[in-house]
Amino acid sequence: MEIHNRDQTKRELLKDFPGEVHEVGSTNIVVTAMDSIINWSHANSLWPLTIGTSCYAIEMMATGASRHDWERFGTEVARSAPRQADLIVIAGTIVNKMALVLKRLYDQIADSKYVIAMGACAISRGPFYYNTYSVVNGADHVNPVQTA
Amino acid sequence: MEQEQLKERILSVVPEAEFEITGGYMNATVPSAKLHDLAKNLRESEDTLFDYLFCLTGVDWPDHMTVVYHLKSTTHGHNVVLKAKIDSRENPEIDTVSDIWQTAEFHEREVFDLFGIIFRNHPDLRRIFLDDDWVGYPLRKDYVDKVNIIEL
Amino acid sequence: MNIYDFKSLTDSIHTSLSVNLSPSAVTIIEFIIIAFAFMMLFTLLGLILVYAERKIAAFFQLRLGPMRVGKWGIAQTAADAIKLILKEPLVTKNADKFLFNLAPFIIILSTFMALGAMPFAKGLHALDFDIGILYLTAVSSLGVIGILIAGWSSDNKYSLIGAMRSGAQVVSYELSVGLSLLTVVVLAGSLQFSEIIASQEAGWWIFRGHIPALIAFTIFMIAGTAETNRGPFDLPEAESELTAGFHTEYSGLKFAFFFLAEFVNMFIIAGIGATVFLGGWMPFHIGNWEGFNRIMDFIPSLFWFFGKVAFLIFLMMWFKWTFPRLRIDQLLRLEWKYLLPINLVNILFMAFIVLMGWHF
Amino acid sequence: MAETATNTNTGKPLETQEYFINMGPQHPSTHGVLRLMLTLEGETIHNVEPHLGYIHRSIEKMCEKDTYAQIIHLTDRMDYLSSHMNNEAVSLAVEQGLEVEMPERVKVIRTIISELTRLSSHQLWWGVFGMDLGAITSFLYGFRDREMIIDIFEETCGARLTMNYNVPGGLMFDIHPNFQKRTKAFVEHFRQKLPEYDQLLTGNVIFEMRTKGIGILSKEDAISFGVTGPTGRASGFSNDVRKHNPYSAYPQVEFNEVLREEGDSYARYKVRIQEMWESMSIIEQLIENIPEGDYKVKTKAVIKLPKGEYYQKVETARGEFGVYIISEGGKSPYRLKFRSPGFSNLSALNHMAKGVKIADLVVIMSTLDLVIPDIDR
Repeated sequence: MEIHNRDQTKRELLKDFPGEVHEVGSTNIVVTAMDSIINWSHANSLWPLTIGTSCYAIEMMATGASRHDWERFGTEVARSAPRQADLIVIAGTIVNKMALVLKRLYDQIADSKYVIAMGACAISRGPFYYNTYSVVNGADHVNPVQTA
Repeated sequence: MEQEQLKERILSVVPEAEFEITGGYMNATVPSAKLHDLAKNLRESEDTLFDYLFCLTGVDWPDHMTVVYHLKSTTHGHNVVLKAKIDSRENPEIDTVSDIWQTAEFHEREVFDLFGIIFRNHPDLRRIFLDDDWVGYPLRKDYVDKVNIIEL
Repeated sequence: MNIYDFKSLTDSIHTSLSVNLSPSAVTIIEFIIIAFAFMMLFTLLGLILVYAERKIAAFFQLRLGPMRVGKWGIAQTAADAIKLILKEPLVTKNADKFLFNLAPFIIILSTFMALGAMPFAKGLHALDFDIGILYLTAVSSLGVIGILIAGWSSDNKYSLIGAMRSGAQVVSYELSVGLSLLTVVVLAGSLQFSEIIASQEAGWWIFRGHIPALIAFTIFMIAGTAETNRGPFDLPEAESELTAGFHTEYSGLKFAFFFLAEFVNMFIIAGIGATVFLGGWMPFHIGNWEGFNRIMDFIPSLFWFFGKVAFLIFLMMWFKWTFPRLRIDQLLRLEWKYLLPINLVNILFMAFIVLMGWHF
Repeated sequence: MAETATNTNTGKPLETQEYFINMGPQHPSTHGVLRLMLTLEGETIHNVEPHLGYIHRSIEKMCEKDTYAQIIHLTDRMDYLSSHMNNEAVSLAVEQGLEVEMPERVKVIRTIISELTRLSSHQLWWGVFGMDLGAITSFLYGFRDREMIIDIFEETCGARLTMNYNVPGGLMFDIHPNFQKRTKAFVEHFRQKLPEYDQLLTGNVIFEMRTKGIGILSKEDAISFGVTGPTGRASGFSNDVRKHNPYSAYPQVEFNEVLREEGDSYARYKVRIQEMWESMSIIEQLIENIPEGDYKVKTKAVIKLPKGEYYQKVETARGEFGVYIISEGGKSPYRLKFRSPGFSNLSALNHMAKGVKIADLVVIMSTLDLVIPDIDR
């Protein structure tokens, strides 16, 4: 088995990469420490926006309720104002008329923001895949989706 | 009121009405021009008193359109289905019944939105579900959506 | 009575500073120390109270509350705070930018000013005004100006409605807070906090003041909860009606200020209530039971104060998680038609009791 | 409305201005994506104009292309809180067309599951109602006991919300062996919990101030607007389909149609609480002896309905749900119309909300118990 050195591996990996790669100096311990703190705070304090379009909204509410209780993970303070939320859970089908609203809500959320598409309808129309004239073909056609 | 009596009652207002019993309800098909008068008559007469309109919808047939009214009387407990036959598919028009039953206002907006049937004298006839700039009436049988709807 | 007196600590700081420095420099340095201490306190209060609220809410709602961020979720509020600091501060296009940015600071400022007159423990007191109560009630209601400015400058109708509600609410309930405190001032005969506390050495006013003191305490708790804009009086930010009320357009750190100020305001109201009705840092004394009183004295005054405050805060959280919200006209009717007249009669009643010497 | 203030200098009345507020589609109290255009003066509402269609998924158009078995899974997604009853409506309509009689076992199981669905829906409503009023705790209490019903459903048919359990010709599967035991245990448990629910809100001064006399709907208006379900019954409009057009096993059980005369939000609240008691009594009457027998009758793989028109109504948790099928004899309907209770109930909103405050609008909307996909379809 041929042993590649680090540069060789990198070159191979970047063979098909269309952009340019600039080498940076050694990574800074302070920056990475800060980064991990920031990531930790983002991960543990996701405030969802209260929006649910259809059936999945009930399941989302159930996630917040006593038995499942997502507050345990810090996802408690469901904000109704998009400015203060971090997370949109797209719970339900998105139709053409709602797509504009959803896009606007996404834009109104202050950075850093995350999107979860929950359920088959939001991801790829689900049961409304054909013969419907008004359903959007998955929420990622409206705004970026981190997790589906 | 029994169905036979009801039939005579409707015939006395609209002589050209046609009757049919299907699905447990008596259907009376009347020309669209006579519908409003008949509905008003049935709603206000003491012996019929159809005060509860529980379903209003449109149907798109190949050569005509119908608006279907499911009526019930909460005092007498009898039912009737009125069908208004609109001959023109290109330019369907009928009088509104929202002055008789308030619920008709929303239902007629829905029928207008999805079938394009225009209800004369309706207080606020706009699209209800679809965007205002939507082209076409999707529940019509000849509605074409090449992208989403599979034609076999 | 001399154990755990913070006065020796503060005095020693003062004297050691005065050795080398001019009096004005000493004052400035002391200001800085106090400001620093308050900032620490402020942050600490925010962290602890937010955590406490979540846990207490979870307790009422048969849940666990934050569990996964640190042991028992204690690091939860820290994570929230870091996230809020790092969040993008948005200002909407048509907002009045100067006022929009000013509003959170006014609110924070008013809470800081209120903290300044709070007697935390024996001898631990930034300022001991001779008109302490007057100052505190005046300053603690300054925050409403911030809320009004926030609502006005956001260019959002929900914010404006929330701000207007808040204005009406705080201005009305301010009367009840003031009058219910005056009831005790009649008893204590002083507006100065240290004297009010000292006057409760033989027992807290809520026990010694007969029925009028109880009535005044009840009214104070109701009006105080209303003044902090907390449920069931959280109309300015009524979530199910106005999405987020006056702070709908605020994000990031500025929103965190509003969020924090709400909790610190709660602390201030609970602090006033504890000081005036429950004896502040004064331990639980019963008349002339010398032995009992001495045992009580062994518990540090700091614990007494914060214990009482914690109890009152718990009461306020209990209100919030139990009651439905009032409507704005019902809220104002409650104040102007019930609380205020009862309060006025109550003061007369109390004055009469004091005149006749009927209180314990 | 308050008297108009006058300008002290000129003596003329001060001018007030109406303004618009957009409530929704993203708003915590619209329970989904309803959008309301409010015309306000101060906090007083002059006009409410609902804008619909933010979740209009064209289910009726899809039904014209689907087979009857496929339609079932779309009905789940309309009124997802009473999905079982929606399935039942379509199943009954198709069975009516095929002229097949269901075995007693199917009827009884359908009825029990319908009532469980009604209980879970009313529980959720109770919780959300409290939340809309500002008492967030009730939300979590409602969900706590609802989970027990959901568990029963999950065990029976594998789904928590969109059950798809009633199919034309019977049931998808037979009930789980635990079904009887767990349902009995639940009813016993809930008989103790319901008074607790009731105590949390009823009798609370603030709650009664917020609901009594708010959003009054007279009986005449309720009938004219076609407001059905608990909302209509709170106005004295006797419209319970289970009583007037009994289906499944309802003819063999004894229960009362809960009627009240006041027509305000408090009456609507009370009707729903009372209906939970009735539902529990229905379940208790049936659960002891579920008849033995088949859980479905044999139907063709692809059902073709004879030419004709079929109308079937059932009582969902929100009111009268109707299915109107026009068949041309094919495997899919020529036209299928769902008469959804929410749509008619919503039409009365403007009538009820005129002249009240914003806070009351939230209460009125909550007591109408709207499920938006049910309205938009």
